[in-house]
Amino acid sequence: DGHANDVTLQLQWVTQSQFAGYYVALDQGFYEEEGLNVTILPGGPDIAPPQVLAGGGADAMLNWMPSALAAREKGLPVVNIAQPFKTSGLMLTCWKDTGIETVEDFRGKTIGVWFFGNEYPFLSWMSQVGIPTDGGENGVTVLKQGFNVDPLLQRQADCISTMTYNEYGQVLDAGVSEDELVTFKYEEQGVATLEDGIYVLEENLSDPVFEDKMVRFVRASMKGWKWAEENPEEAAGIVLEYDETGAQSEAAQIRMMGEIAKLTAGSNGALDPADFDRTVATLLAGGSDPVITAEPEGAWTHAITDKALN
Amino acid sequence: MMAFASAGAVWIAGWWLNTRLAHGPSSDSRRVSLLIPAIFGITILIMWEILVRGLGISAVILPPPSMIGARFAAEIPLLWADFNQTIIKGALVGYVLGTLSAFAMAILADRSDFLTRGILPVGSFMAALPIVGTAPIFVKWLGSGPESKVAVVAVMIFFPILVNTVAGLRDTTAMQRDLMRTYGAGYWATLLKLRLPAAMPFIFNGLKIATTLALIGAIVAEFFGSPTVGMGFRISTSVGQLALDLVWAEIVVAALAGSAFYGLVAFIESRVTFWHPSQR
Amino acid sequence: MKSIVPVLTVLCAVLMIWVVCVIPMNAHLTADQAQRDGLVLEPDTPIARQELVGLTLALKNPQIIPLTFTQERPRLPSPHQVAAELWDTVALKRPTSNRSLVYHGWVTLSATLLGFVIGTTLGILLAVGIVFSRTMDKSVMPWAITSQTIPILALAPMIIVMLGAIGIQGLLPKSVISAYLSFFPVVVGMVKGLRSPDAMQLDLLRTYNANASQGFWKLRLPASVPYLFASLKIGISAALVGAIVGELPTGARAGFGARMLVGDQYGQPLVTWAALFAAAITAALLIVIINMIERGTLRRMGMKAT
Amino acid sequence: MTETTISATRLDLTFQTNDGPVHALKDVSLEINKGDFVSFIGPSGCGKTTFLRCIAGLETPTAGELTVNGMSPDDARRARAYGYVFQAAGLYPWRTIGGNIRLPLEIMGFSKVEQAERVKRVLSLVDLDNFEKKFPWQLSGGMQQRASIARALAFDADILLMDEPFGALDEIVRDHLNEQLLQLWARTEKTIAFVTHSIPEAVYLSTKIVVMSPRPGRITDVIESPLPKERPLDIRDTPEFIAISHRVRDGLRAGHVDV
Amino acid sequence: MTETTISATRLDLTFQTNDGPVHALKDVSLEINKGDFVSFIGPSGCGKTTFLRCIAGLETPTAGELTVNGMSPDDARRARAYGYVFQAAGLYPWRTIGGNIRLPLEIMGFSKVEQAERVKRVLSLVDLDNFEKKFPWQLSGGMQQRASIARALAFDADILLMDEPFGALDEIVRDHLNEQLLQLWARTEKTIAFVTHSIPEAVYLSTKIVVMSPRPGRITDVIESPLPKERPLDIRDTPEFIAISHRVRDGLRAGHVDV
Ligand SMILES: Nc1ncnc2c1ncn2[C@@H]1O[C@H](COP(=O)(O)OP(=O)(O)OP(=O)(O)O)[C@@H](O)[C@H]1O
Ligand SMILES: Nc1ncnc2c1ncn2[C@@H]1O[C@H](COP(=O)(O)OP(=O)(O)OP(=O)(O)O)[C@@H](O)[C@H]1O
Ligand SMILES: Cc1ncc(C[n+]2csc(CCO)c2C)c(N)n1
Ligand SMILES: [Mg+2]
Ligand SMILES: [Mg+2]
Repeated sequence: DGHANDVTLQLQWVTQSQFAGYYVALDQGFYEEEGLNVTILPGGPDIAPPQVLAGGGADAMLNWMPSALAAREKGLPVVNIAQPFKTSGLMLTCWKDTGIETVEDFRGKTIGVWFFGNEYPFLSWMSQVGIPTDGGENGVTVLKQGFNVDPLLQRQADCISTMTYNEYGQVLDAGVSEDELVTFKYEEQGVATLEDGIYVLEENLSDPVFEDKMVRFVRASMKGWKWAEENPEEAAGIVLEYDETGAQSEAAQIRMMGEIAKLTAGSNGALDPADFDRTVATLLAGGSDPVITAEPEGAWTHAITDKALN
Repeated sequence: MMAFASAGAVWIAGWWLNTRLAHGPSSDSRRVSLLIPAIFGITILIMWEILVRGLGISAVILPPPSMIGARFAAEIPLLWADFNQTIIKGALVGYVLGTLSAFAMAILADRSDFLTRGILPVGSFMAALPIVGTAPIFVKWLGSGPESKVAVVAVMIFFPILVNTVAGLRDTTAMQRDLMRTYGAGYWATLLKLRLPAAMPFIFNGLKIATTLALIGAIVAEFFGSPTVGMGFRISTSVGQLALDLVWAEIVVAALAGSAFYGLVAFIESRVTFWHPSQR
Repeated sequence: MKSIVPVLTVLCAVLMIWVVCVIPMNAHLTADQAQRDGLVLEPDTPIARQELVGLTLALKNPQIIPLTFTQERPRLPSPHQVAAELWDTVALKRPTSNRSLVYHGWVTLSATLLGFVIGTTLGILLAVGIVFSRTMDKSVMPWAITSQTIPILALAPMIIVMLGAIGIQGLLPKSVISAYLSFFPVVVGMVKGLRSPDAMQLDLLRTYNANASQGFWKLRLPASVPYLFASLKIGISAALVGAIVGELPTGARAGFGARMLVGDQYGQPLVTWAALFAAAITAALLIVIINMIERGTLRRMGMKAT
Repeated sequence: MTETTISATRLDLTFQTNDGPVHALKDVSLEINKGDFVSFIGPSGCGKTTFLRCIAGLETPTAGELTVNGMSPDDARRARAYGYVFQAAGLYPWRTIGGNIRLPLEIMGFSKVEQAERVKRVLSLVDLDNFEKKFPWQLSGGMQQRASIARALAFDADILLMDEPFGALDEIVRDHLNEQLLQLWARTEKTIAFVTHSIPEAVYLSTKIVVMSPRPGRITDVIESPLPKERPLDIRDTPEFIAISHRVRDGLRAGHVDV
Repeated sequence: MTETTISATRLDLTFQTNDGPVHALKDVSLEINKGDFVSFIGPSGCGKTTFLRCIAGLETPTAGELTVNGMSPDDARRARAYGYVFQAAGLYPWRTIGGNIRLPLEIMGFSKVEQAERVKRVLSLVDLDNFEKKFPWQLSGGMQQRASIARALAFDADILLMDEPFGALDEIVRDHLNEQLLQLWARTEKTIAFVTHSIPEAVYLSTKIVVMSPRPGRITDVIESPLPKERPLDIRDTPEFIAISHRVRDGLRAGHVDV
C-alpha cells in the first residue's frame, strides 16, 4: 500500500542546520532514491515530539534521550533506532566577571535552564556535585529560560544554557567576545546525555513493512548527514531554502552547520551502548526527582542500523 | 461503537435531567442555578471518561478525568504553590495595577474630547498587539520573576477597562448632564455625582472581561521565562514530560480560579449597579 | 475625519515617550558594546554599571546616547528601526517571498478569516440556542465563561496534536484556535442582542400571535444587529491572536507567529517587533472593514450608525 | 347592539414583586358590547393598562372570569381578534413606517398586493401619506404615535385596544385625531377600549366611561353616555357634555382620597 | 413688579443638523418681569423647550440679546439663579428619591442638617412624604414627576423654569399640583416660566400667556391675564376664563395651518 513508502519526521525545533542531514537527504533526492516520500515537520517551543508520535501524527521523531526515556516511563514505549549525534553540544555559558571559574562558584548564582524535558541533565549534574537548586544562599537559583540568550545579555542570569552550535554563537553575535565568557560543556563535566536521536514507537517495529521503511529512512538520512558534513556551506543553503519563516540568516546557519558537523562526526548512525549507559547513569544519579526510576529495558535497538549500514 | 453509544446515552440522560430542572418550579433559585451547570459539567466528564477509555486514547494525548482527579488530589501542595505564584503574585497584582492605571488614564482622557478622540483609536490599536508577541518582550525587559507577569497582565487589561470606562463616563443622557449644568456644578461634582455612578455598568463590563484576561496573561507569560514555580511553568514543562494529567490539573485550577474571580466581580457588580435594568 | 488630528497628536506623544524610553532601556547594552569598541566609560565594568539605572548611566556617559538608537539587537528598538524593518519587509520584498511580511500576513490572515467564520457561526448558533432553550441558557453559559479562563497557549499544542493525529494539518488547526477565541465575544454579544427587544416590542408580536420563528426573524435578529457588530470587532482581533498562537506550536512555519518566535529565538528583535506591529495593523484594518460593513448595514436598516 | 364582546366577572390580579405583592386589580366586573366605545379613566397606577393587557391575553388574572368573543383572551389572541395600540409608539427602528405597518400583515399572511394596498389606506387615514419610506426617527413624536395607530388599524380586527394613544400630542392635533377615530368607529362598527387621562377626551369619544380608583384598582363608576353618535367638536360646550364631565371628575376625585 | 428678570430681544436660533439647518427660533422678543408667571403654549416642535433652554444657558442663541437678572444666561446659570424641571422626570436611578432631591443641595454646599430639613419639606409639598427611601423605579410615572418638581424646589432659586411638568399626570393630581404651585408662587414671589400643552392649565396659572407658532418658532400672541391673583379652581367656569381660553385656542389653531 501507499503508506509503505511514506515517512513523516517530527523535528524538535524550528528549521535550522541542527537538522541539516534530513533536509539534505530530502533535497538531494537520497530519500527518493530509497523510494521514500518524506515529510519533515518542524517543531516549536511548545510541541512535544513524543506526543505527536503517540497521536500518530508522525512515524519518527528526533529527541533528546532524557526526554525519550521519560516518555517510556510515562507509558509511551519509544525506541531509539539511530543516533546520528555522537557528542553533546549542550553547555552552560557564564559571564566571567561574575567570578565564576569552577562549578563550585555556581553557589549563590542565578542560572537559566531549558525545561521541557531538557532540565534533567542539569539537575543530575548539580546533585552529583552536591549543589542544591532551591535558590538558597548555598545553592543556585534556577530560571526557566526561554529559548533565547536574553537572560544572559540583560544580566538577569549569571549563566545560561546554550548549544555550541546556536545560542553560544548568538551570544558572540551580540558583540560579546569569547574571553568575557566562561563555558562548561556537559560533555567535559561527564554528565552529557545523548541528543538528537531518531525514535519510533516500539509496537511499530514488529511490523516488517515499517521496519523496512525505517531501514531505508535511516540509510538515506545518514547519507544526508555525511554529505552535510562534507559540504557545510551547501547544506546550510539547503536548510535556508526550507526555512519558511524567511528570518534565518545565512551566516548563522553556516556557522551552525560547522559546529553540528563536530557533533555528528563520530557517528555512523548506530547508537554506542556505552553512550547509552553513561546517559542512563547520569539520569539515575539525579537528585530528588529523577527522570527515570529504573534502568530502562529495550530503549534502543540496532536492528535498523544493522540492516541500514550493511 | 459501544463507547459512542454509551457516551450518547449519558448525554441524553444529563440533558433530560437539566431540562427538567430548568423548567422546574425552583429553576431560578441559587441552588438550582448552580446545580444545572454542575450536572452539565459532570455529564461532559463522564462522556470524556467513557470515550477516552472506550477508544483507547493514550494518556499522553488526553488523560481521562479520573486520572486528572487523582493527580489533582495528590499534588495539592504543588498546585497551591503554583497558584500562589501565578494568580496571587502575578494576575491579581497586575489586575489591580492595570485597573488603577486605566481609571487614571480614563479620567485624564475624559477631561477633553480631543484626548478621547485621540486615545481611543490608538488604544484599540495597542489592544490588538497579541500577547504572545508582547509577553516575551516583557520577560526580556523585566526578567523572569513575577514583575514581568504583572506587567503583561496590566497591559493586557488596560485597554478593555480604559475603553469601557471612557464609554461609561460618556453614557449619560443629555438631560442628566443638563441637570448638573443647571446647578452650575463643576467638573468634579459632575464626575462624582453623575458620571461615575452612570459609568458603573460599563466599568464592570470591562472588569469582568479583564478577569479572564488577567489569568490567561499571567499563565501565558510564564511560558516565555519564569522561576521554577507557577502554573504556566508547570503546564509548559509538564507537557515536555508528557505529564498531561498534571497539565490538566493546572487547567482545572485555572478554570476554578477564573470562574471564582469572574463570579466575585459579577457579585460585586450586582451590588453596585443594583439600579440598572439588567440587574432587576 | 474629525479624529485625525487628535489621533496624530496622541501618536506623536506616544512616539516621543517611546523615543525617550529608548535611551535608558538600551543604555547598558550600548555601554557594554561601546566599551568593547574602545570608549572610556564612567563605571568601567559591566558589573558596576549594572548597579545604575539606565537613565543615570546614559547621563553619566552622554556620548552613548546617540548609539542607543542604532543597536542591532536593542532591548527596545527605536521607532525608526521598526519602521525601516516594516518598510523593508512589506514594501521592498516580493510579496510571494517568504522574507516578505505580506506573505506571512496572508498566511496568518487566511487562518484568521477561516477561524473567524467558524467562531462567529458557532457563536451565533450557540446564542440562538441559549436564547431559545432555557436548558442551554442555564447549563452552557457558565461553561462558556469557564472556557475562556483556560490558557489557550496550553491547549493549542494539544489541539494541534489531536487534529494532527486524525490527519488534519495546516490551516484548520490554527483556525480552530482562532474560532475558540472568537466565539466567546460573539456569544455574549449576540445573547445580549437577541434579548435586547423590550417588553413592548415583544408584546406587540404576541398580540399578532406570531410564532417563535417569526419572532426571531422579524424582531430578535434585526434588534441584535448592532450588538453583533460590536462583538464582531472584538471577535476578529481575538481570531487574529488565535491564529498567531496557533502558529507557535504548529512548527513555526510561516505567519506572524512564526516570525515573532524566530525573531525572539535568534536574537533579532526587529523581526519580532515588525511582526508585532504588522499584526496590530492587520487587526486595525480588519476592524476598519467591519466598521464599514456595519455602517452600510445599519444605514440600510435605517438605524443610525453612531 | 346587545351582543357581548368582552365580559369580565370579579377579576383579580396581584403582581408578585420582590418587596411584596402588588394588588393591581380587585373585583373588576364589566360587560362590553359589540360596537361599544369604552373609555377607561382613573389616576395614574390604578390598573388601566393592566386591565387592557388582561383583555389582550398579555397578562393573566389571578382570579375571576374573562371572555373575549366568548373565548378565553388567549384563544382570542391566537385568533388575532384585536389590534393593540401601546402607551408608547413602539415602532421597530429598523423598519420604515410602511414596513412597520406591514409587519402584522406579513405575520398574518396577507398577499403582497393586499399588503401594499392596506398600508396606503391606513397611512392616508392618519395623514401620513408621504411618509411610507421614512424611518421612525425621522418623524416627530406625534407622527410616530399616528403611525402606531395605523399599524393597529391595518388588519381589520374587530376589537381595538388603545392605551393613551394621544398622550403626547398637543390639543389641536389631538382634536383632529379624535374626530378621525370617531368617524372610523362609526364606519366600521368596531369595539374600542380606550385609556385616557383626559376627561373631555373620554366624554367626547365614548359610549361608556369606566372610572377606576387607585390600588387595588376597582371600578367606581360606569357612565353610559347619552350623547348622540354624531359628535361635532363643539358638542363639548353643551350642558350634557359638561354634566357628564362633572360626573367623571367627581368619580375621579372620590378615588383621590389622599390628595 | 416692573423689575425685568428676563429680557429677550430678537432672538434667533438655528440648529445645524446633517440634513440642513433647522430654524428653531425666529425673531423672539419678550420681557418677563420679576414675579411673573408666564406660560408658553404652542404646537409640538415649535421651540418652547428650546426657548426655555436658552434662558437656562443650556443653548446659545445664534443671534439676538438675552439677559437674565441683568447677566448673561450663562452667568446666571453659574450663579444658580434658577431651578429647572425637565419635560421628563430624569431622576438618577442610583439615588433614592431623597438622594435625588438632596443632589442640588450637596452641590451647592448646604449643611447636612439643612439638607435633611429641606428634603422633608419639599417631599411633603408634593405629597411624597413616605417615599424618601424608595428608588425611582419603585414609583409610578406621576410620582417620579412630582419628585423631580420637588428637586427643583429644594433650593430657593428665584426663577423656576418648568417644561411640561404635569404632562403625565391625571387631571385630579394635576389640578392639585396646579393649586399648590400657585400657592407657592404667591408665597415666594418667584418668577416662573412654564411650558404646557393644556390650554386650561395655561390660563389658570399664568399672569402672561405666550402663544407660539411652528417652525421657525415665533411668538404669535402674548396675552396678559386679567384674572386675579387669588384663583380658586372654579374660576375656570367664569366667562373671563373661557374668553381667554378661546383666544389661546384661536392663536394655536392659526399655527396649525396644515392639519
Ligand atoms: N409587571 C409589574 N410588576 C409589578 N407591578 C406592576 C407591574 N405592572 C404594573 N404594576 C403595578 O400595577 C399597578 C397598575 O399599573 P398599570 O400600569 O395598570 O397602571 P395604569 O392605570 O395604566 O397607570 P398609568 O396611568 O400611569 O399608565 C401599578 O401600581 C403598578 O405599579
Ligand atoms: N439638538 C437639536 N438639534 C437639531 N434640531 C433640534 C434640536 N433640538 C430641537 N430641535 C428642533 O427644534 C425644533 C424645536 O424643538 P423644541 O424641543 O424646542 O420643541 P417644543 O416646542 O419643546 O416641542 P414639544 O412640545 O414636542 O416639546 C424642533 O423642530 C426640533 O426638531
Ligand atoms: C520541544 C523542544 N524544545 C526545545 C528543546 C531543546 N532544544 C533542542 S534543540 C534546541 C535548539 C537549539 O538551538 C533546543 C532549544 C527540546 N529538546 N525540545
Ligand atoms: Mg398605563
Ligand atoms: Mg418640548
